[in-house]
Amino acid sequence: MNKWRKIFLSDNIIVPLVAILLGLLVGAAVMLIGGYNPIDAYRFLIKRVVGTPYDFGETIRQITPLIFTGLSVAFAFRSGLFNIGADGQVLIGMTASTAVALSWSGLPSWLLVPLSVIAGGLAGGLWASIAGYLKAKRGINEVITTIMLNWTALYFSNYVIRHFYLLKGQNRSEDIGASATMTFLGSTFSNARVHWGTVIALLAAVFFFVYLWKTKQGYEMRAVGLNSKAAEYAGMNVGTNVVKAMFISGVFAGLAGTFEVIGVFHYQSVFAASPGYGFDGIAVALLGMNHPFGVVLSAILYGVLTYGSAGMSFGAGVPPELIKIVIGSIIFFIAAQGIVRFVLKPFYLKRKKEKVM
Amino acid sequence: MDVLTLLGQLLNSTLVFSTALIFSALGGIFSEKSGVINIGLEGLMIFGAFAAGVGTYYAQEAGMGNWSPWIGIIAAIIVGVLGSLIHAVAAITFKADQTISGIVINFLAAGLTVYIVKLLFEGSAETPLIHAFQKKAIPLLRDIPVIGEGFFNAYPTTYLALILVALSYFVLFKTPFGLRLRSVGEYPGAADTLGVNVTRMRYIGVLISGALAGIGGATITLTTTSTFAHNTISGQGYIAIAAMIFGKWNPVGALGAAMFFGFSQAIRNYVQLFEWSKSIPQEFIFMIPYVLTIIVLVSAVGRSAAPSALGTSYDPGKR
Amino acid sequence: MSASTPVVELKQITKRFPGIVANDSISLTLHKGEIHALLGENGAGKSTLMNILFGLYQPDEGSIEIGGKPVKIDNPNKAIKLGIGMVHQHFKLVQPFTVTENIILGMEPKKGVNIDYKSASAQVAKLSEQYGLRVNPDDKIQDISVGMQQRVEIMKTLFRGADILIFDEPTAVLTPQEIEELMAIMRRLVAEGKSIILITHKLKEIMEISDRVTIIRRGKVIDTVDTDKTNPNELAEKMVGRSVSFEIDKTEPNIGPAILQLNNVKITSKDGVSLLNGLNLEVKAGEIVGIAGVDGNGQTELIEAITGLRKIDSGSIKAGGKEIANLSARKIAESGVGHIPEDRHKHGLVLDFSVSENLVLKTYYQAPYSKGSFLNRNAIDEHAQELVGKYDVRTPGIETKVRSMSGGNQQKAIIAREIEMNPELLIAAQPTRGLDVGAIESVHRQLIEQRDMGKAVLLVSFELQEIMNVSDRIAVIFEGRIVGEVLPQNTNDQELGLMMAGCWDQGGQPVE
Amino acid sequence: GNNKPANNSSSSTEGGNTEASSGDNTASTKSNAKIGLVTDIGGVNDKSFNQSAWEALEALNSESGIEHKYLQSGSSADYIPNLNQFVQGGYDLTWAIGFDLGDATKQVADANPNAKLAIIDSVVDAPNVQSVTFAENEGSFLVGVVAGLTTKTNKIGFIGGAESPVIKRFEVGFIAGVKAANPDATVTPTYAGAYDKPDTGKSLASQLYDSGADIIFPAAGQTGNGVFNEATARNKAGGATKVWVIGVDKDQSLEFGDEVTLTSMMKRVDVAVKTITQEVIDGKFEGGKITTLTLKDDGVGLPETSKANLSQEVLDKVEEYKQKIISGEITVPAE
Ligand SMILES: Nc1ncnc2c1ncn2[C@@H]1O[C@H](COP(=O)(O)OP(=O)(O)OP(=O)(O)O)[C@@H](O)[C@H]1O
Ligand SMILES: Nc1ncnc2c1ncn2[C@@H]1O[C@H](COP(=O)(O)OP(=O)(O)OP(=O)(O)O)[C@@H](O)[C@H]1O
Ligand SMILES: [Mg+2]
Ligand SMILES: [Mg+2]
Repeated sequence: MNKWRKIFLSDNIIVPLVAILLGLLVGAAVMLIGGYNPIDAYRFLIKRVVGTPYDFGETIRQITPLIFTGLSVAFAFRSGLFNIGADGQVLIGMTASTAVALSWSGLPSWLLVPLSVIAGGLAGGLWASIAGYLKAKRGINEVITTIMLNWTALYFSNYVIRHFYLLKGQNRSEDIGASATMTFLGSTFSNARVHWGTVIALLAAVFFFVYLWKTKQGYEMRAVGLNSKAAEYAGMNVGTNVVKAMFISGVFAGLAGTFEVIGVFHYQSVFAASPGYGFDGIAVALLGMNHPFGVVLSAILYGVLTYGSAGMSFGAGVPPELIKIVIGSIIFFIAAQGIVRFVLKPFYLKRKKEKVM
Repeated sequence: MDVLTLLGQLLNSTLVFSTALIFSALGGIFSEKSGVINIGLEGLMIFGAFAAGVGTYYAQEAGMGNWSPWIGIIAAIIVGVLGSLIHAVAAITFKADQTISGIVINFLAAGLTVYIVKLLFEGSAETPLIHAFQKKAIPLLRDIPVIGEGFFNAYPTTYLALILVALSYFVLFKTPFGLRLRSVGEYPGAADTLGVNVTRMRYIGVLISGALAGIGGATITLTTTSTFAHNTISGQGYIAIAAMIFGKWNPVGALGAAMFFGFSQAIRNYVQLFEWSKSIPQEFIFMIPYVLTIIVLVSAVGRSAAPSALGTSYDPGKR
Repeated sequence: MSASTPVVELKQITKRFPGIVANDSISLTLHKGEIHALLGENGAGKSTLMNILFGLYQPDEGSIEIGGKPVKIDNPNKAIKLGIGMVHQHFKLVQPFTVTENIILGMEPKKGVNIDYKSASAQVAKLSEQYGLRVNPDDKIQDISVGMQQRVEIMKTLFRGADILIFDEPTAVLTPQEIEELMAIMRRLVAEGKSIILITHKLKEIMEISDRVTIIRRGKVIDTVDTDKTNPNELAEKMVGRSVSFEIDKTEPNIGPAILQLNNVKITSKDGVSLLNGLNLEVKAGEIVGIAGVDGNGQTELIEAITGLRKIDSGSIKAGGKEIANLSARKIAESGVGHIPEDRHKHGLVLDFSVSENLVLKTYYQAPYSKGSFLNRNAIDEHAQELVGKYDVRTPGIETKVRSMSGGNQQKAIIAREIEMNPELLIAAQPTRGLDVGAIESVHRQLIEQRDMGKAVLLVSFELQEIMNVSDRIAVIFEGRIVGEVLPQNTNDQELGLMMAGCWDQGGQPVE
Repeated sequence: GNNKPANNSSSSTEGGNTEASSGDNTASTKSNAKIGLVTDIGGVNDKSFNQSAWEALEALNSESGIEHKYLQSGSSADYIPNLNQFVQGGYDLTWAIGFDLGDATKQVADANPNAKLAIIDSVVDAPNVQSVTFAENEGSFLVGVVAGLTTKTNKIGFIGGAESPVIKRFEVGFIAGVKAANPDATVTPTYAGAYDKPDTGKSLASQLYDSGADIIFPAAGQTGNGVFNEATARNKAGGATKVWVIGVDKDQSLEFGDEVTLTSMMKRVDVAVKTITQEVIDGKFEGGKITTLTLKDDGVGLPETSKANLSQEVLDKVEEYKQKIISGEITVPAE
């Protein structure tokens, strides 16, 4: 995909920005039709995000799992796999972290926190590897298996929580002790639930970049993703790479779950329906053009819009569903850049001769 | 209860769940056979469920009585087609990544439908209840053992689904249209050089998928919920995608896969009727359909045969 | 030849791609009943020009006249209506469809709303008979040989009643027999009053069949000449811009110990068909062994078995004395086996990788291209820079994606990569397919250089001339076995042809 | 949807009554109190639980002019910021609607000791929070009695959303009611595993009816819609036995008709919200108080419309049990 490179080529940095603008305009139009005031709505959206240190911190909290799941989906894409299963991998990651944090709550923090993080990542990775293994060994399309594994993960997590860690009379696990939590800078953000996971998410993006483009294993993975036959010819083990790619993808997703538990909630709920982190991840990955740094940017955009949407409905009475229309439109315009270029043509872009590919 | 009656009832129950999947999976097939990935089935189903809810309601208000659900179906087709048009424009005309533009549909559908419902019904997030379809038994066929109870005492939509499976198979594999549609999904370059209009065929494929997934969504409103709300469709679109792949992009295969999902769903419910099931943790019972699917995939179904050009936009200048 | 009526006139056609002018004000006239050859190096712009005539590309400048009338051909459908048919360089066939389905696509005979398969098959069978094409209408494309696929391509145009036919390198993938048959078909077509533009790199074919030749170099027309007033040397010189030698300077081989030894190798397919049937073969250091054979007699399986891409059922394969049968592709490569694959797009390259990334496709994990777990970009780029110069790979830069390079240059990159690994055994499968004479010359020179350095070379080619010119020894493969071996100086085309058809005992003398 | 709501509140079964009919005659003293309300993912127009609560505030707004606003939660992570939005915005009372908001409410209450909060369906132990829960088991007992007396087949079905403390109260109370009225009847409890899967509800209902049950009590939110649909279809088709559904949270006969709705187990969320909000307006808010609305308070119970399908005999029996429960003669199990 040379889309990413294109973005950094001067006139292309402008296209995503205009896409965002157009998306907001579509949202405004829909608001006007519904009889709402779009200017107020967007004003309150921004206010909700940057109005107070607390809200700013909460926005960061909102963005963090999006980075992880976005990276997860993007990493799989880069290796030629469509991981619809980040959702389940998040849940499994949560569950493993919760289990570790509650089972060994006596351990000191410096040991318990890393253990719980590792458990979450590993569990997410292994769960994803099931789909990878079935693809590699039996040629079973990962789209189906990951969908099925999502539901399986939902019920499996509920089973673990309800049968081993349930807080009596509640619909959630017991509380995770302070020794297993990862909050930081809480006071700076007026007790917003900011946690170390954000830093680790950014590191994960850097890892993604370095791994895929700077290491030999990443080179293999990209080769397998782009042309598995040639990879095989060159002596790479396609099956192993598929499993490995799913594993790493699952680790990212698992970590999203981990930090929701030990960073944000400090307990795990019994879910009646999937929390949907993974599906957000698909949108974030695609919006970020499957590039790690693109994912970070798109997670920020996505997080800001979703967190800010409450401000919109609070301040301007706009139904919160509207934000989905805005996000959908932005993705639409970013994907269909042709439209944006068309809109821009009279203003900026010199007509390009024949676009290749 | 004897085994045959039971089987008939299980089958009947199976169809409740599978009918919507059949429509939507068929829709997916038309789109993907033409080479356009349709991850937006979920959104298209939402559009359909919404249109059926609203359309049927207004038809009833207008005094159309028993015809109202059919108006709902037509509304679902129209709205489904309009929704898929967005996908088509982005993915085909503007050569956007097909997965992305499918996701766009999911977002827009989830947002727009609830937003419009709120505007139409004074803030209510749910459409008013409607008189939905009723089951109709087919006189003679109904008396066939097992099959009769299983298939021929069903909703009109179920019959429609079965007819559409046959029709889709026929259209895809016996008509010039089908040949062209498939050629465009396999090798658009070849089709183009023979004068087949790749863009047009793909548009048609995607729009048909909008119509069919729309009916799929409508089925849920018109036979199971009688109302449309934000969670009327929650994941069925993805299961339909799974059914389409499981069925190897073949209408009959998709029918089988959809029935299989429905059946494992029915099994999972059926198990709960027995006292002994109480000793099994509930969550494991809930897992049955999904785990069963994976097991069947592992043991029975081999590699899937996606259309070769699936996911690629067509550019005659591309080498 | 009726030199009078021009059926096609291309006037001052210019077509630009980013960074390159593929066609630079090209004019060309095709007369009725003429076979007009188009000759030029890889990347000269031949396919581009023909794609413009067929409506796949739009010219940036220039105009087209058909039968004297100016036309605008903005899609293939228009071209078809104007009676133009094109057989593309890369086949445009839908693999899972049948021959009939591929041919009728777009103008299907109908019965009611159905496709009338019966009458369609009958029509296809009739066409097939009329032109002696011998295809089975009900076979699926994925199951038939390349030569057969070529004929299906031709039938597609005939079925549409085209009388202006464009053949873009139709012979590149054909066996000698198939080429002869194709020539015969072309003669029959012009005899019926059709006109043909033929693109080929094979001067022999041009001399044999064409009426006129237009030579293109770097997007410009160099000259148009009557075939009977020219000769291969002149053509080659005009095309490349320098003189080309067709004779290959080859010293006597200096043969060493056996490097590759196959003993009674057997492979049976899943459906029980015997692919390799007790194959024995030996290649020694310092010699080039050519494998001659009709497509589909086990060449592909032989190569896959040696290189570890396919498991064998029984027998032994030794490289440098070490058993390598059923080892992984990587192990085998590391034990000194280089492989120029048959299909460069499918196997040889990751088209969306850059030139430099492709040049380390097999060595990226070794020093100096990797240090620890990390790639060493500098070393990779340096290596690429060096190879691009040394092997004359023409590319705008080492960061360019291979996809955008011409086939010839893609092939050069693969050869560069494989030779640079310094293998003891080099396997070259169809190494010159689709290359221009200049490029072919350089590939041949490199193979011989390897042999002179004491390496063993196994050459698989459908190009008999290539086998005869380059090999030191020829092994004929038939139905999964080596049925005979001959020395090139002791044989000729006819004899080889007979052996390839399975009649070796009547033909050549087995060497051993 | 691809943006699935988190943590579908276990208690978001269809809640409360749509018409704000607390029936009392509020002295319409003007008030400029600011009242906030945070919903779970259902939103205030969910035709159930959240809606009942919101409508109570709307009613108060028209009566005494209070200022009122709501925030809909997109996921469970939104609970705390949404509560904070009101609390830090100086609202006089902030409502948290739903079992799952318990933890969030506790945290926000502790961090803002001067703020006043109230929660439905969960108990929060904090001096500035009023908690309201319902004795779902008692109400369910009564509809169990109805079912036990009405069944012709002596087989009755129960469909829960997912196992949780609240749903367990429904199940246990219901079974106890059936057994009390009709020891021969058996109840088959089943679970759908979700509150938003009408197709599962329908298929479960179909199997329960096939297995001989003639009454089903679904406590499963939207999943229950499928149950009503299946029952309607069966009755229209004219099967051998007439089948019934017992509505939940509000009077569902208003929605699905008397044809299939035997009776409903009502939960008066609106009453609770109105009462406590009024207390704040009147300056009588009692932080830390836990209210459990029971049969005695008419917080749970049968709707008036039940008369349509229930004979006087049955209604008398129901009344009899109701009195026994109120008097403490019968203790209905809760788990
Ligand atoms: N129906 C679909 N919807 C969305 N994405 C799909 C669909 N089918 C396939 N894909 C994506 O396209 C890719 C190719 O799928 P496919 O089943 O052809 O696998 P493959 O890697 O080509 O293996 P095989 O050797 O079995 O052909 C998959 O990785 C998957 O992510
Ligand atoms: N779609 C395209 N985009 C960009 N460049 C292209 C495209 N098609 C062709 N080119 C470039 O135009 C030039 C002419 O290519 P063309 O395929 O016409 O050559 P050719 O003469 O047919 O070569 P060959 O003998 O290898 O088939 C080459 O440099 C090629 O890289
Ligand atoms: Mg494939
Ligand atoms: Mg060419």
